[in-house]
Amino acid sequence: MTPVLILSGILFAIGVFGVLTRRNAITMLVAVEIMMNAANLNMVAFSRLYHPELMTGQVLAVFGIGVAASEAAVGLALILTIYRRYGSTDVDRVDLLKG
Amino acid sequence: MSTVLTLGEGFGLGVVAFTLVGAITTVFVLLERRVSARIQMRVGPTRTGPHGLLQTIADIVKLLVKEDVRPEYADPVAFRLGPMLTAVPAVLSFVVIPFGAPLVMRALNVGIVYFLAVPGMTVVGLLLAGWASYDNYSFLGGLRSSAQFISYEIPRTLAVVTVVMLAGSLNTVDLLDAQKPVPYIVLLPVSFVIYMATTLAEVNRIPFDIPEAESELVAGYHTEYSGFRWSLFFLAEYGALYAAAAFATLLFLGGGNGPVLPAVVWFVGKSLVVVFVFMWVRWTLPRFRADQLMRLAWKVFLPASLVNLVLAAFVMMAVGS
Amino acid sequence: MGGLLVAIPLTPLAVCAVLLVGGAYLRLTGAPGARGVAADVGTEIGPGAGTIGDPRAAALRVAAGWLSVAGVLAALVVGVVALLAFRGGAEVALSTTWFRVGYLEVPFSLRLDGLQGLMVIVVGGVSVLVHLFSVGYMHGDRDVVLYFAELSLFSAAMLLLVLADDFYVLYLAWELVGVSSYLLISHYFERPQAAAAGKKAFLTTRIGDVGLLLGIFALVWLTDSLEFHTVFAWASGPGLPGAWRVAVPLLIFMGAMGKSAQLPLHVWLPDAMEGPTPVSALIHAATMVAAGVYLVARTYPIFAAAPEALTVVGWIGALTALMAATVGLTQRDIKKVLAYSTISQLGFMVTALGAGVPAAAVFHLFTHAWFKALLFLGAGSVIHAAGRQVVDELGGLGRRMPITALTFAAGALSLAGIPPFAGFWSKEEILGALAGGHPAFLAMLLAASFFTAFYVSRLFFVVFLGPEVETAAETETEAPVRESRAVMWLPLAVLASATAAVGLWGAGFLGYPLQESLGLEEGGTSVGGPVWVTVVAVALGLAGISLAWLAYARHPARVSAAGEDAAGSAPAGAPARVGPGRPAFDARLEDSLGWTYRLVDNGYYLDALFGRCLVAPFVGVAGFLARAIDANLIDGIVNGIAWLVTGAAGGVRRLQSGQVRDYVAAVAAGVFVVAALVIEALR
Amino acid sequence: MTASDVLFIIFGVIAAACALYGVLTRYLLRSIVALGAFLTAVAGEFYLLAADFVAVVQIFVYVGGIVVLMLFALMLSTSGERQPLAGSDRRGLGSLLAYVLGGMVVWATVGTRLPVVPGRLPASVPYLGRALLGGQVFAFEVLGVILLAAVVAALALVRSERL
Repeated sequence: MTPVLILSGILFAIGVFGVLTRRNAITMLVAVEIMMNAANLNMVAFSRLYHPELMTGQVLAVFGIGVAASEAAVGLALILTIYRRYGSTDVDRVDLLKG
Repeated sequence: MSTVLTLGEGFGLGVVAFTLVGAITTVFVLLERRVSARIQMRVGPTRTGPHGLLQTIADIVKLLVKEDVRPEYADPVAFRLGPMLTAVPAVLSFVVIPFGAPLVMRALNVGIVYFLAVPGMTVVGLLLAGWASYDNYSFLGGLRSSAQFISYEIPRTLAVVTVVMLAGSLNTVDLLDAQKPVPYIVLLPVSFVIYMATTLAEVNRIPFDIPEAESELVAGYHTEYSGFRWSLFFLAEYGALYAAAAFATLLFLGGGNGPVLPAVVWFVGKSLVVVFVFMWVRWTLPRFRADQLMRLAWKVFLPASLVNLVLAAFVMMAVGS
Repeated sequence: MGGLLVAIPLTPLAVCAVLLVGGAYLRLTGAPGARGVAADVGTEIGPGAGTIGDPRAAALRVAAGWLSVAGVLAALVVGVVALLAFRGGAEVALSTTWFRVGYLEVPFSLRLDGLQGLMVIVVGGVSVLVHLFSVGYMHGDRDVVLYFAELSLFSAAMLLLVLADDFYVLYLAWELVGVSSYLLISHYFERPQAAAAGKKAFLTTRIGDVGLLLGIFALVWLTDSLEFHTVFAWASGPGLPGAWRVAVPLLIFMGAMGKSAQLPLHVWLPDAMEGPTPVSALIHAATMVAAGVYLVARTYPIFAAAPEALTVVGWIGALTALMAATVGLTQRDIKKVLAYSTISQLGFMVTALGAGVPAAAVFHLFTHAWFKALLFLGAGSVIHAAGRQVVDELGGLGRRMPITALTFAAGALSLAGIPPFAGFWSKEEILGALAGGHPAFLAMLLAASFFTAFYVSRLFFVVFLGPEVETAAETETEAPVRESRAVMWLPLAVLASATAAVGLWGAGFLGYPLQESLGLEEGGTSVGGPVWVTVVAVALGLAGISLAWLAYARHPARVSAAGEDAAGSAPAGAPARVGPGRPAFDARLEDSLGWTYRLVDNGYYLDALFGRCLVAPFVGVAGFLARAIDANLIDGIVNGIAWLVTGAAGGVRRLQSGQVRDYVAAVAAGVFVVAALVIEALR
Repeated sequence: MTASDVLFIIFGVIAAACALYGVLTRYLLRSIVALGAFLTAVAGEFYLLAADFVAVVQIFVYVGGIVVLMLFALMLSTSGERQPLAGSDRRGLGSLLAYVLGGMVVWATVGTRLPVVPGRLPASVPYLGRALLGGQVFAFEVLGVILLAAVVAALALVRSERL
């Protein structure tokens, strides 16, 4: 089971790297999705280890996917709104707290 | 040793599926030409080979030797990826289709969801192809196809959910046993109608073919393609068409169940009838407008499938107790 | 067999859904002339507009009525089939798990035995006739599709209510019935009184519903189950806490008081007459208001275990019966008379429940449903034809509308308790039971019987006999008042025959064939009763009729508003006619009785009392809270906090660069610290 | 080395490579396509971990839904920008934090003794269904509410003024 957890750690680190370094909102969203998948992978892995018949980890992974869907919908709507206002999806240009 | 065998088996099955799709496309293109000719009171291809049987082979040869043209401004990576991503899901769909009780590549426990999920990847390919071509018609076609796919996926899934509720399993092979006395088309006629109509939309066929409507968009997302890449789109279209027909057979028509003849014969026979219905519809009905298409999905099919689902649940509860 | 029961409420519900979807579809597709759910094709657009209504809308409007008749009829047929199966010895019940949330398991149980079968016949039968009558009555109404959808919803809910075998289903149906009643009372929602009446009905019955809900909560807490048989076992079992034994039935009875319009929660029922008349017949006379009586009868084991609660029930019933009967004497609106009559008759049933004879109460419920529906539909027929519903403007309609008059007479005789009509048998059952041990109740109900006979005869004599009064409809349209269409008088005829016949079915001297066949318990004491009670009751009924005849039929004069005898302007040759005005006897009675008359006429000022003592203080307190507390105190606190935050934020805002990646970096650093701590702690 | 081990390594390498390419490439479109490939590879890992339903849902929702949505949004927002993104990305701090976090997780994992994996379960779907509609039903319903709220929020955000 250890290789799965190591893989998920690596993927999570890649996601963190992406979120921290990229300036484009869409790429940041991509990186966030990578992080969420790393977390899901962990949950599914642990679901096999502890009480596999309760499926808690898999249920959490399904919930995670569902939440990711709503997150992506709202995130992309935000990105579209930002694009309409600023003509770009570069988050460094978006630095006003007031609209 | 067993490792190599298992991996080799998987690889072999992939080759089989791909070959199957190629063969199906070859046959169906000819079939479609003959059916359309009959409907339009023509004769269709007759010259190449006996009764024109070799016409498609000739076409394939022509397509394969044609030059592969790529527009100058097209995105090179996406332009190549598009057709591939379109064709691969069509091939993958065949993994779970049980042609006969043992004749199934993998009897997945989640086969039905798998079948609903995998064609979803097609849209990625279409969007990429449309966008990469750097051409307004292609771009519009790609956008339209994804909007249409997402819209029709919901009622389609809801229609399939009624089948799953009735069968109590997501395994495609279990469905065959569940339909032993009566096929589900008798029990769930509304689901069947919704499934057939939305499936037509999913595989972009008339009357739902606005992504490639030739009178508006030239040829939609594959306007800029030619030769081998173009034939990949063809492969995807007919592969998906047969997969959808096979799935309709499996979900509603009892799959390979039937007396006397072997299951494979029944299955292929039934699915060919469904394919014929699809072709019949294509050459009979006119095309929907883009806005009509969306309204149909959200205001007719979605409520209808929801009501159907709730009613089916209630009836099952009442009968089951 | 049990699965069949689901079909009973489901068929009208399906019709309701079809009508709603159909109406919504037409509106969405913008069918011309489909205003509202569906619009009246002819009158709304008008001949000059140049548009013709959408044929689909017109077709839906026509289909709506017949569709809902068919839906209820199918439900009734299924109910009869199920009842026959029950009589054949089968157990017609359905018990399944509705849903399971965590540890809570909610059952879905339906059952059809004798009592429920009787109710299904009453509800289904009256529903069919009322739906049929509505086809004629609501013809040309703007929202006719919506009307039939609501009426079907009501029928479905009511059928579910009577079939319920656990408190979850019962309460679900109970509230559905309340909602559809609210919708139907406010059907003419553009009329302020109708909207207000609906609101009043909903809120008043809600007071009772809260009691019922509390009772259900108590039962869940006490028994861990809401299936009727478990609850009944608990109620009859030993070792139950004394206070709850009395409190639970009283709480449940509160629900019954609201729905069945018992003192002091009866005030909504007269106002509910703002709804269309068929609705009054179905909901506010025959079925829904009887739901309270049914509820008590259904859960009778709980009541039987608490004699104290039964006493309360009996007193409330008797008081209601007497009070409402006196108010009925003075009302000038036909439907108001019938409304108070309904309250009074419900009081009879509740008294019977309190006296320990639920079988008699249910039997009276059964007969009352038929003859009261008949009376209301007769009134509807009059209102539909004459366009007026105040007795001042009605008179001598008997010659014009013979069928309506005859059937109305049958209903009136039944209500007055004259043999052999249905009301006689059931009322005598109740009175006979009371004779053994409840003299106070007996006296009150006998007095109420006398008043009942008087007011219903008054109504009949004034409206159908005597000289014709020039009605507004006639003067406006020049069209004479005529008998209603067959689709309207047919239900009247059916109901009249039922009224004449159904009483015998449960008559005591025939050995209770109805109760016997349905296996209803006789439920207690001295059924049949001494002969003198019967004689006195019939004599009082006849006396009431005779007095009314003397007062109204022999002197059919009218007094106009100015106080003079109203004179008609009949053309020569036609029968004598008079102008609109109060019946002369009413005016004389008011003169001689003075404030007593006005007290009764205004329903003992209970409405005003509640308005002053409950509604006004409530509104006042709410207004005070809104103005003083909310506007100053709460808003002050909120604004103060906001001001504080603004001030504080002025200092901290320099930390906010607005750069998303700075924030993300901060979050990541925080994650790093927390993760390090966690790993360190776990080592 | 069994077949699933081989497949695990293949999928793992694909996933890591695609994730890395996805966050490094300067072409937005390629980044999203790489995400799609990454998600498919992770779905493969799910399948190997006896979570076939999660795997299919991953394909259904992520690849069929979210990736398509992202492509859609990309095409609606930056259809003109086909050139690689210009400008500096702040690599320094980001790389540092990522290395530290990843290293920490890997180090902690390697240092932990995990219990032995029990045998493969016959079918995950019935158990998962029971869990979703049994003990976890409240969370399941809340998820439905969250999705509804997200739909409403997305609509409210992108609704153009003229509507």
